Amino acid sequence: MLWEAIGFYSLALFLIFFACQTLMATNPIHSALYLVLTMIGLAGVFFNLGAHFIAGVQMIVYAGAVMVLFVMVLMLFDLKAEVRAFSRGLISGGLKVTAAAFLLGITIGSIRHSQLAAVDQPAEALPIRDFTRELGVLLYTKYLFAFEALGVLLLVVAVGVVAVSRMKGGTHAKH
Amino acid sequence: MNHALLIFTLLLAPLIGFAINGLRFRSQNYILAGSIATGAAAISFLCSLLLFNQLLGLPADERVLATRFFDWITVGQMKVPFGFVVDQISVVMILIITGVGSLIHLFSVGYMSHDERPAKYFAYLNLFLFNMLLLVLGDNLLITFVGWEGVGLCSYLLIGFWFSDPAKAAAGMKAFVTNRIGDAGFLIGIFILFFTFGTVNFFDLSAMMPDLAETSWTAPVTLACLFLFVGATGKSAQIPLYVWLPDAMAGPTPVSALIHAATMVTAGVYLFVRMSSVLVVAPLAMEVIAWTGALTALIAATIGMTQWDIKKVLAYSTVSQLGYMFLAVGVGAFSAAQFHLMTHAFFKALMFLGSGSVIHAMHEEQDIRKMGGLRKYMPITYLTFLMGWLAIIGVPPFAGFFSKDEILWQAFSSPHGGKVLWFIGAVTAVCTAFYMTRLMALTFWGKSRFGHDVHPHESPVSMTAPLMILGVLSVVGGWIGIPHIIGEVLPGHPGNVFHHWLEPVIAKVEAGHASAALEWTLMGVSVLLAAVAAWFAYDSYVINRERPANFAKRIAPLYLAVSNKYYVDEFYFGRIINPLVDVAKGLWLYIDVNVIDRATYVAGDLVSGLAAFVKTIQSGKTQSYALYMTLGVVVIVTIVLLRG
Amino acid sequence: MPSTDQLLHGLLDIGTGHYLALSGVIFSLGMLAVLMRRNVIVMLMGVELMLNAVNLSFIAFSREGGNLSGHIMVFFVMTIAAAEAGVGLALAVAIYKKFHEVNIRFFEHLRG
Amino acid sequence: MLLTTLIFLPLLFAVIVAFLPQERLIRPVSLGLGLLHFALSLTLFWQYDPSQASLQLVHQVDWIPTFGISYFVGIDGISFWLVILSTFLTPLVILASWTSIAERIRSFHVCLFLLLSSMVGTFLAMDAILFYVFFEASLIPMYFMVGIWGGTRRLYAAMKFFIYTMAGSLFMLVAIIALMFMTQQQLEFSGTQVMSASLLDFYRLQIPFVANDWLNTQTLLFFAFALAFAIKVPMFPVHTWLPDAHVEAPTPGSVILAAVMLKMGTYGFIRFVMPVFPEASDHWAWFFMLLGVIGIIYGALVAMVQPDIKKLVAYSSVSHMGYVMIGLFALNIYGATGGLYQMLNHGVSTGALFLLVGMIYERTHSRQISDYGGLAKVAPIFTILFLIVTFSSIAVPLTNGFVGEFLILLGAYEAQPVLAGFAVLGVILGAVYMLWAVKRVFFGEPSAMVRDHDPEHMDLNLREMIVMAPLIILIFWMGVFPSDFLNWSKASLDHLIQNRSNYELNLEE
Amino acid sequence: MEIKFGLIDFLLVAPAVSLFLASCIPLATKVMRGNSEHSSFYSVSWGYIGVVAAIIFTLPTVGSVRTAFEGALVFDGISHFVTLLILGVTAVALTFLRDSQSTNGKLFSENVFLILNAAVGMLTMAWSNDLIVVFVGLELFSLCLYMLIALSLEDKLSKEAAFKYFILGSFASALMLYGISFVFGTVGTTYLPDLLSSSSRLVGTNLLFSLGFVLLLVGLFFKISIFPFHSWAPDVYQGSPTPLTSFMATTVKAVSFALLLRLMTGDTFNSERFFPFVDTLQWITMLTIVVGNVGAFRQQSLKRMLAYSSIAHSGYLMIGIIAAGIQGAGASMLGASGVMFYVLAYSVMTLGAFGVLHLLEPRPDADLTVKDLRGLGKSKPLLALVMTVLLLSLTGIPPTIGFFGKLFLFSAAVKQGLIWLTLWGVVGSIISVYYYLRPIVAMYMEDADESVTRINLRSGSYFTVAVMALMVIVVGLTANSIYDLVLESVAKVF
Repeated sequence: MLWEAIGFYSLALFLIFFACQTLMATNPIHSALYLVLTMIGLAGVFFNLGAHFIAGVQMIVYAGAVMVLFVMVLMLFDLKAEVRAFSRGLISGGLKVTAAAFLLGITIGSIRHSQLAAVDQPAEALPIRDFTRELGVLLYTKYLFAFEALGVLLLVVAVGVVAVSRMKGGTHAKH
Repeated sequence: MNHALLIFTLLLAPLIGFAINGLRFRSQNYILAGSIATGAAAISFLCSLLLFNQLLGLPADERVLATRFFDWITVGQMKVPFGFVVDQISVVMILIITGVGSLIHLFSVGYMSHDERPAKYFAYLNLFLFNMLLLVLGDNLLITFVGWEGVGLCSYLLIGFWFSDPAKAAAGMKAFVTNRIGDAGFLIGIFILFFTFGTVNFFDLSAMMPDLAETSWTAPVTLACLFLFVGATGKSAQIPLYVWLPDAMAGPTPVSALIHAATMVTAGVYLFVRMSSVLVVAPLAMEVIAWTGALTALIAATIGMTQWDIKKVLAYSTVSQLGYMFLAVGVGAFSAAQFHLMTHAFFKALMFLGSGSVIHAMHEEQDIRKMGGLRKYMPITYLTFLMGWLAIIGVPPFAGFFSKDEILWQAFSSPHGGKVLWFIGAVTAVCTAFYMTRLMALTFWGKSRFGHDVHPHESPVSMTAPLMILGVLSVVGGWIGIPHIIGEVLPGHPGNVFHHWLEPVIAKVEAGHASAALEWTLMGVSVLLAAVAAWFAYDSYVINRERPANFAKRIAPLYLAVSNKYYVDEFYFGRIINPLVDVAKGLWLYIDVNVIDRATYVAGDLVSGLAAFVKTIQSGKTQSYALYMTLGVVVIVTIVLLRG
Repeated sequence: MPSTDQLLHGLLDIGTGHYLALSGVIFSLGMLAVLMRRNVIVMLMGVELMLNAVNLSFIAFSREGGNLSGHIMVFFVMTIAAAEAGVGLALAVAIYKKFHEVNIRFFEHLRG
Repeated sequence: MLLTTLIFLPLLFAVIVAFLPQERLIRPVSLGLGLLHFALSLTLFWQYDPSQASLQLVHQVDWIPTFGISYFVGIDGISFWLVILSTFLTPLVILASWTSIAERIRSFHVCLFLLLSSMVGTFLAMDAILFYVFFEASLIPMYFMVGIWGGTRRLYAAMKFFIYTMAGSLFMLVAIIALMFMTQQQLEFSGTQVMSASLLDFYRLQIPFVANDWLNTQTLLFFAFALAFAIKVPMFPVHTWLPDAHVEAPTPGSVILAAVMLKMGTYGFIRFVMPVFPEASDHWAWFFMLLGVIGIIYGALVAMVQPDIKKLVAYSSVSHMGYVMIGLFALNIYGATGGLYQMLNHGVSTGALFLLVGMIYERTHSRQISDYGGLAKVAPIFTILFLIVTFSSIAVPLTNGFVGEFLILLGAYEAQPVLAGFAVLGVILGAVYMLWAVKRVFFGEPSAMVRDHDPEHMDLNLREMIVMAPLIILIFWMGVFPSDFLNWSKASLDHLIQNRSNYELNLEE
Repeated sequence: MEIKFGLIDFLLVAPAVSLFLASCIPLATKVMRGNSEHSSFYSVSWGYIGVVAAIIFTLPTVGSVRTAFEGALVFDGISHFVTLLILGVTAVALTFLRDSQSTNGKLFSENVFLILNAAVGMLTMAWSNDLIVVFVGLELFSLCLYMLIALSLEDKLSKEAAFKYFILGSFASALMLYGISFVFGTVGTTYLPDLLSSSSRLVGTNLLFSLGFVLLLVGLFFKISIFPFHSWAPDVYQGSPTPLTSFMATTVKAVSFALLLRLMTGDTFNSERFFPFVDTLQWITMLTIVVGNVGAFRQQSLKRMLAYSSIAHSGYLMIGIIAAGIQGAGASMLGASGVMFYVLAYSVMTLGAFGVLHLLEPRPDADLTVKDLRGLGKSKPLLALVMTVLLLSLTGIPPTIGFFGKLFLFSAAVKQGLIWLTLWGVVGSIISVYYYLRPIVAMYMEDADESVTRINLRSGSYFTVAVMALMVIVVGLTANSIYDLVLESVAKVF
């Protein structure tokens, strides 16, 4: 129990620290790098929770692909540390922080006071199950259509992103 | 001849005359127009005579010729037919109306010969006859009201006949509006009677009257009579609504003679004679009527003493004489009122026509200060006018003497009357004698004061003939109503024919118990006073011509007040009409524009202001939008979780 | 008033609630990034952070309930998040081309 | 079917006019079509049986059966004359607009026919939703009429008119829906029907009412309806759209607006409010009579000081419609009969007044009373007609106005003597403002503006006299032989007044 | 492992498949032609073919209730109704897209591709019976829309709009997803019927579920632009190319409301613990109506005005949603059918109105104001008439479809005792009279500048908007038949 606690808290601290850094870093490149670290940490948490497949995907998709994308775009823009990285205004800033904190408080409060979904089998039994296989079955049966839709989505995004990036400009652009 | 057909013809003749002349209103052929109109009036007069003849042939208790043409308004209990009735009262009226009317029509032919629109004039005149006949023949209050308003309308049209003059147009309007005020009261009177008795038929109403007189001011009959009297004050120019009549002299003079002397203005008197059995149930109302009549008589007479316009004098005189009639009505002397109505119709029409003749001769000059000595130039007019003068100041045996004296006597002796009423009446008689003599003196007697470019001449026969007829009537008209005590001493003992004629249809008021000696005395006093006043006036205006002016100077404030008609018009305009106009403007500008519309705009501004606010928070800042969303979530979640 | 022992026990006995709390914290931080950062790319990162937090929550619930739907969901969310990132970056590139600016405060022409 | 034809034929006319090849044909063809429609409406005199109080010539077709909404038209004594009035005025208006509407003639006539259709529909509809549809639909053509062919402030006036009227009627819509569900709760239906929007079923409802409580069902519904109709009438204090709309509207618009559209409001009161909410009507009758009396006096006073002759006539409408309201809310046979009659009177005489004002405006292009004077000299026929209409307007006996006002005041006196006393003041003030205007416009010496115009063309021409002739004839006909008109409504009105607390309208056998 | 689905399931999803396939063809052609655009007619024709095929595949299934893929998809009345609506709107939007200056350029086949796939996403969401599928569908069409907006030939505003929409949309998605996770965590399933059947039990006891449910709704509220999640709508609608605005203003709302209705089929709102939320919903509905109408009140830009007004219409629709959500059986059916009918009415009117605007736009970056409509009644009488009819319908004047839509909605609300809310709807309608009439005023009652007259109207769109105007009246007058269909389809769900 203690070890689990230590593992959790260290991961949690790691995560929160880098999430904060992502938020606070004035240089977007730094933000991106902190985000990578956060995501890696998250993969660790997933692993900790027994979702090994997901943890793997997290590492590949997020920490790998997405972050490369971010960094590349940022390089494209050639940005330096920003002077005004944050929105200004004491009232709105305070409001934003308060709102987020309030929401967090409410969420945690509700978690503490709520019954979670009825447990079919003991939590300990879980890791034995072959998540990855079951996931695959579900994907190709019940969620087949959604899965295909996801494929369409990716195609669409691919086409769309290319089109958007290729845009030269409006009617005033030369043909 | 069938009486229904006669009544029909009687009514229709002037209407057709109106239609013919109305359609050819542009015509300037005054002879043709006049002939048509006069012919129509004459046909009506003929019918009236035939109807009178038929009535004579009936027994005294059954002298009613009734007919119904068609149902007019039939709603719920309110069943109003176009029903007409000729009885003792209305036959007198139609004879006066059509008789005097015919004469005045005839007179008008000459009088209007130079006018641009004679056809229109005669059309209006015929229309007036029609309406007046409706008024007096109607067998119910509503038909009477139709005529009542109708005559007011014609009066409006005729007063404003020469509309190019704004003052004349204004006079017409004043007449109509003032009458309307009365009419409004009349309407309420009708309502009260209808909802109390369920009918507006005169005869049904009479039959349904309770035996006991009402003693409360708010009892229905009393209230109804008071409201009807409001109507009468308008139409018959009593206090406080008499103000229109003097102004009404703006119309052509024959109109003044017909409408504003002989017929229309007496409608109020007719109404109460007709409704005598209703009125006697309401002694309080009678008291009000008597006092109003008496005061009107006196006040109008005093004003009459100071007027310089020949027609204005006659107008105030008319008001004053109408006051007499109401005095009579108020003391229950209904037949006396009706009698005076008739004689007054003769002599006042005569005097008006005479004045018309004078004005015609003087080229539209009406100021008596610029006349004088016309006796030489206009002998027939003078002579006939003289008859009228004698009649109105009550010289026996002229018509006015009998009728006026009966009223005075009744005012004295009737249980509803009293010494004060008699005294007021007597003072009025003195005043009347004074101003009438003054009028005679300034117009016909003395030296002429008009310019050299004016060449007065006697009027044509078509104008003098009516004068002569009316002159005769002013003399003999009173002989059918010779008071009992005089009749006793006369050879053949002529009774009070008029009174007997009306007796079956009017309410009986307990006669006063006073000795014949007293009656003789009072009669003598009033005649004597009148004679003195007349002599005094003659003396002042023909012989000692400075005296009036000096006297006026000595009582300057009073004189000023009287000659300015006690500032009643000024009061009405300054205290009622102008403030009302101001209030109306205020309502428009403040309530409509500043309150109601403003409220609408405020609603609009509110939305507009909100719109500005919505536009402000729609700042275009993505993060603000996200914040709104977050706040929304926070608020909703808080409510759901904390209150749930 | 829970005793110190209970409190300690609550802290040390790591259950789904702890993971959920962690996800909540990360979600809030992501939200703050969207709300407060002016650089559109960083805002985008905030969104990613939020989605990651959601994933954590799903996995935690999934473990608690022994239910695979959560994993399916996470799988979908990840894919979509990646796609979203792609789209977002493409849009960022597009606006950068037009405005030469990635500060969100420069895109306030549509308003009112 | 006759009624359905009457409602929808004008739509066909509108289409015909819209596709007429030549613009110069539009006016004659429209006139012909208008007359044809009027002639068709006259066949009602043969088809309608005035001795029955029932709903006649009924045509009912299911429309939205789920809500019990049907296409349901029928005629009874209450709507009979209003339908005739609408069909009668339309050809007159077409003739009157012959020269005054110079541009967009085609659209104008299309608007006119659309308006005719919706007006006739409003008066014939016996289904609440159908009624609402026509009631609202009539706004659109009128809105265009004011907005396109109106005067200088036409946009403002049109918008005000539209928003005011719409604002009221939407609350009515909610009330109608509530009543529909009430039928579902209270009434039994045959077949699959569960509720009804039919007026006949509304009449059968027993709506809960508490006398001394504001917030009870019947009172609230009553006021929702009353507000819609009060705005339309218009009653004080929601009348201010009227002067603006009237003044800015072109003559034909003013005529239709005053003569027919205001009647939709009063018709609504007599058709909906009084029989559907009997207790609330009883309880609040004094209030509406009070507003009516205020309207009478207020309208008259404000009319008196108007510098603009059209505005004067508009305010006089406020005053006259006040009479109608007190008549209706007297809730007795005299008031109701008078009210109904006064609706027709107002249609005829105010319509005529607007026509006359329009005719002179066409010549002088001025509506300021102060510009006029001495018109009687140059335009005698015009003057005579104006005077006749004026007398009708101020209710001189033997014109139509008197019969209506007399009965209304009679009824009002029975219900509320004191208020009736004040209402009678309106009789006086009516004479004041009309005659004062007449005096300023027609009498006196011709003003500079009048002199500036060619006297040859100042007076009415033949076409205009033909327009006025039927109205003048009606003024006297209705004044002298009111029974000719009232007999057609008598049975229905008697039935309504006598059985108001549990009013039922039967279909003709 | 048992395979629980068969060919029938694929037939059921065939509409989406056919749309997708059709969408690929123009793009593929373009690629094969060496990245040069075929004629726009060619591209759009494939779009039509896809839509028609989809409709053909849909029609046979109409009238029955089926599920597919082990219940992940459901084909019931609501789905069919929304499917057909989306397909119809897509066809119209394609027409507009082709005729618009701001979309018909070198990237037209991409436009067609994206819009058809957006429709695929919407269909997915409309059919979904599982929150996972809901999310996939929602993201699919959202991403398509973000990119479509950005693809506009208009230079700046469209990019800004796309980015704003994207950021806020992702933010909302994240919130919604977070909610879904809580719902999932407390119910243990994402399958809607199971979820709804236990929801009324859970809202009473489980805070986390309430929180999740609320967040889930918030995600949808964002899509239908309910206050305070509405702020994106005016900006995005204004910045988007008009054909696209018309597309997303209608279809997104249609599917989102369909899903909302699905969420209302349970008796969640009947739980006493949820009453505060129902109250709150009423308040935000009221505020939505007010903000929408008031916001439109002083707008000069017609698109922006219509955008605000669409917020207001969402408010009216929310009245129906609330009516559908509370109490049982017959009454909530009225609400649901009212919502469905109004969605149809709103789609027709809004499509038409935006369609007219796009016809009048002389340039991609033209932002038409009320003043630009001046004199249209004279220069383009038919178009002005069309616009007038559409605006009057939006106002809710009988006998147009807009009126009957409101009638049905208000009826449902009154039936449920939501009088207060109904009155707010009435107040909103009154305010709306003003701004809907202003363009009419400009068209008929004010004189033209010269600007509008030079536009050549593209016949396809012209014809389409005319059909819309005709529908507004014809469907209005025959409202009962449509309404009965809607009622029938809803009856099987509620």
